[in-house]
Amino acid sequence: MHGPLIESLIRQGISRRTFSKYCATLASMMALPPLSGQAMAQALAATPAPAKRPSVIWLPFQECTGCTESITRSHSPTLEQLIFNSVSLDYQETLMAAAGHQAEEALHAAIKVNEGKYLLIVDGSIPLGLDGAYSCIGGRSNLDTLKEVAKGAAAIIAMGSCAAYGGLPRAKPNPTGAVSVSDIIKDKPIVNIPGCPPIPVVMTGVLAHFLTFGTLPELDKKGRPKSFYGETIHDRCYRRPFYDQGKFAKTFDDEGARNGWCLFELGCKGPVTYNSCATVKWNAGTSWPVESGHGCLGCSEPDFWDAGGFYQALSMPARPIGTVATALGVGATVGVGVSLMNRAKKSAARSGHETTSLADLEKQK
Amino acid sequence: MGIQNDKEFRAALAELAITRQRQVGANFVRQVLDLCSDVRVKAALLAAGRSDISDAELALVAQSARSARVASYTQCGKDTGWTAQAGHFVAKAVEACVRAAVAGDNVAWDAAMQARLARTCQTVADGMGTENNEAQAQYQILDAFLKT
Amino acid sequence: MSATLEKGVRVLKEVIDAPIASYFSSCVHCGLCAQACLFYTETGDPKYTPIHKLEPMRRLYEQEYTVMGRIKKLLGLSMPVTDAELGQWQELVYNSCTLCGRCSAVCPAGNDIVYMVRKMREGMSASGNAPAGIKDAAKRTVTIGSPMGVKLPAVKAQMKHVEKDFGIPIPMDVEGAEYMVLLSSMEIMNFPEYLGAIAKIMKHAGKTWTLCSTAFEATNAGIQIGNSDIAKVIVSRIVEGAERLKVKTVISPECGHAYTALRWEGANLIGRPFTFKVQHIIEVLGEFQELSLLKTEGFEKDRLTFHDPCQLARRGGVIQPQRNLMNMVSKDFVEMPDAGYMNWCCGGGGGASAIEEGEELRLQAFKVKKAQFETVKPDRIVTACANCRIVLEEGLEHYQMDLPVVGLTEMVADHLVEKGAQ
Amino acid sequence: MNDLQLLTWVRGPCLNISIVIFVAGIFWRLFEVYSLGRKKDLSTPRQLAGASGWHTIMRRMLPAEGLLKKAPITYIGGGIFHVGLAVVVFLFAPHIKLIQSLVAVSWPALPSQFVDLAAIVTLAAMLVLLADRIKNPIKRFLSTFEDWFTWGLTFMPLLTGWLAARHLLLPYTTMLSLHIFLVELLLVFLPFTKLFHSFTVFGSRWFNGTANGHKGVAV
Repeated sequence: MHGPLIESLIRQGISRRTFSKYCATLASMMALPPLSGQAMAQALAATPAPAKRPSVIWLPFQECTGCTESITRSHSPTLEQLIFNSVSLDYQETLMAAAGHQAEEALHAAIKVNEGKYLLIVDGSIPLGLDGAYSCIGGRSNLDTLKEVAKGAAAIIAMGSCAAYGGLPRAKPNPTGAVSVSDIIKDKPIVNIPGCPPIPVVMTGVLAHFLTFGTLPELDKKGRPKSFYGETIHDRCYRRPFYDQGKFAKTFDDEGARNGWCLFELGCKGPVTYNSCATVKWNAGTSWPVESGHGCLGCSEPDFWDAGGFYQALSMPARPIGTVATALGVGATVGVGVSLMNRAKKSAARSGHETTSLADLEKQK
Repeated sequence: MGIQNDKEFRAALAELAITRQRQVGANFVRQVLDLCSDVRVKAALLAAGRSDISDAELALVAQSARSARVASYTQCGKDTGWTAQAGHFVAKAVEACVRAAVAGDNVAWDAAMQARLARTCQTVADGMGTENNEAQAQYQILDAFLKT
Repeated sequence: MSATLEKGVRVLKEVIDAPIASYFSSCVHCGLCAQACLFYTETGDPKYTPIHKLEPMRRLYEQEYTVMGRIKKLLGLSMPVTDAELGQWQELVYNSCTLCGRCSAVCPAGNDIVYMVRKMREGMSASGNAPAGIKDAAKRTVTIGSPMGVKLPAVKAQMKHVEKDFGIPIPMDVEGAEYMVLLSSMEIMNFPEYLGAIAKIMKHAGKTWTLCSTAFEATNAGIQIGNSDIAKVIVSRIVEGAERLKVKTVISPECGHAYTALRWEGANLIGRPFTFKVQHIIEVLGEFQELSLLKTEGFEKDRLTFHDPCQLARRGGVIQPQRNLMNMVSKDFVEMPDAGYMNWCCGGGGGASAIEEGEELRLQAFKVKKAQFETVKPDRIVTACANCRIVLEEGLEHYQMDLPVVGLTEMVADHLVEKGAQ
Repeated sequence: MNDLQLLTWVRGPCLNISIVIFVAGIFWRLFEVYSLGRKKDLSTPRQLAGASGWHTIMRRMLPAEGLLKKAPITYIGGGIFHVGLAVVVFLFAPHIKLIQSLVAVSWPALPSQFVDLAAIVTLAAMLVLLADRIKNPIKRFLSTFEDWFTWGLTFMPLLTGWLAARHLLLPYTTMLSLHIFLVELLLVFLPFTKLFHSFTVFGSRWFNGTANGHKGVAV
């Protein structure tokens, strides 16, 4: 196994062995066959000849740069390794040195040169309100930019919940008319990597898969890589045994919380959230939200902003008490009405009673 | 003078041996036999009169007499036919004559009572009220029987 | 005036009350009541499932007294009750129901099904859909005084006969007697020895008693046909007689429905509590026994079993006294399976034995009694209801079982120590 | 509408609607049934200790004398179904939380594995009861559309609840939404079908028990 990537890694003090191990882990995390790890390592190691590096274009729309922040915290490989050795990141507003017209030129040059071969990464949602006036780059609406750039892309990665599902900008009442990438682009393969932000290794994992096999990983119905979004947080949560035993933290500082009991009652959305935080964790495997004592917000699920309060347990109904009182009133009113009617009917039958005599036992001939 | 009242009548019957009781009972029943048309009753009556009858035979006729009695019941709520009811009591009287008995039983007395009921039913049916002379007739039958 | 569907429907509307509404709302169609009903168990025909016998009344209830039922009726989803339908139901409500109450005893929802059948009969009789047999019995009870057409002279004849047979005078219309004894036509006609037994027991216990010339008949065909107006006429005679003679207690005879009619329905029919006590003869005997008023000698030596009349035991609450009495005069008293509270009906109660066209079914249902008897193999069967007695004898005869059936009162009387011999 | 929106809707507006119909329906129906009244019994009561409405309410939880042998499926299947349903509905942690949020009363839950087992047993009992309803001549004869419908109405929430807890067949969120929705359907129909027996059964037993207790018969 040779190649510029390996050399650069060695320069940085990462051994060949460590690199192989990383690829094997990545492969297993993505539920690929065991040999894929080796293939991936070879592919990554061999990619480098600068002219051959696949072009990647990263378009930011209505976003917060959280996704970019997140990917910069990717470890082994670091983002730097990826962009300098494995891919040619031809456009990324936050990271690129160029700005203004210079940047736009780079974009157009990349599109032209790599027509039909470049990978498009999108973060942020696309506003449709006021003809897209809510978010423009270089005087063009996000919608126009997306349509133009998507045309020549080999595939699109919708990075983060906004690009994947509309995310926070789409929260009710959705003032900008935000939509997701897949709402607009219908003729290109799209991978959704939802999360607010997504887990860094998930982003790099998908990129690695694309670089290795030239294809996208297997996706579920919501366009997410099955390997990372196949199970719920709740299923893989290390606090799950407490849920099964019915041990719940009631507040954030009670005995249960200190003992690390289940956060279900504190509003954890783990049971309905598909993501791999519980297994991959964050910041080089340091921790993740539930481990730090806070329930899952469900940030990788569509419309998680509008799915009830973050601190309201999943089994809780919205606002029952007032409605129950109303119901009692309605029921009692109908009930009393019906019973008055019935009583009137019954007493009418009673007062209409004609004493049966013997002759009355026979039907009229 | 012969038997004058039921007390003497009953006592005299009680002193008879069981076979003799059956025979005199049969004589009482014969008085009212025409009130019943059931052949089983007539057959049983003949058996009751025989002195040489075996226990097995007796058991057989007792069963057919019982069938005749059950068949002639007036059921709850059914209209009472006094003539039919008279037949029922005849069957009942015959059954008394042929039923299995133990010491102390007075089958002849039972037969006599049922025969009187049958007679009463007949007089009611004929519109003659409930007065009749069946008891006196039975006293005479017993007197005659005791003399033989 | 004549019976019409309108009348029947109006009467049903009148008798449907909260318990019935609750019962219909609670039925889950589990079918357990069928398992308790001898007409189902012995025929295997599901139409005899007790709750099904009430289907027209259930629909009427729903249509008249529930909002959903009214809507269903408007939409044509629930058909109105018709005269033809009630006619069809006659067999289910009368022929195949003896009001024995086993269904009410087993329903897991707690439904008192027999209570509803009794009420349904109100509507059936008012709409002219009662069977001819019971109708005739009811007519005779009202016009002649007894369902079997027994008149006072007949009673007097039997009295005279019994006086001779037993040598004890039978009191009639004695004012201020402690007990007023009622008879059923069955006893007057078929079992005059019952009257003799009463005379003997009363004399033995030293109690004053009387018959009543205006109220000797206890059988209430009004209850059997299920018509409160007619039942009331019959009960009123007894009340009037008992109050005229100022008796303390009225003794209901060995007849199940007569007891129910007088003991439980009577006061409700006339609309006021009675001024006298009502007891079944078995209750009276039980009381005498407890007070040591009964001195008996000797025992029945053969194997005996006791058939509990439904109206006395399950529907009347008299279960233990008859057993104490049996043990007083018998050495070999055996209980049948299900005896007592859950005893199986003879198949002829509730007016069923007066329905000619129901006889075949009745005999088929009798197989359950046959099986009960075969389990314990008694030599004789003792019971305390003249109607049970005849129905049992007929059934036994049909199945050629050689088993005599005797009355408990007579049996107890037979064992009383003669006063002179003491 | 996506999964989470569906879940939010079934837990929100749909739950409110169904609870209103359920509570109103129960009240209305209880009035409808019990306001018909009944006449006072004028006959002299016979006293017997233990013969009362309360006695009957308790007694009818158990099989009647001699009937267990005649209808084992109905009794054993029915018994398991009712107890199992009660365990699953009232002793499953998330359900208790729901009740707590509604009426602020709570009690300890059973371990999820145990509830899971109870659910399986209850589902099996319901299937056996359904088979019996099809096969048993009495039940088949008595059965109307309502009997089949209410069986489904009860079975489906149980099944989807179990599938959701086990993460089978559909994504958890979808299954959970479906489960909640089917429970709401059950609530909506309960007051107007034979399922209303869950309320009137106590009244019926009490009426029967007092009427017969009046006669000195403990039924």
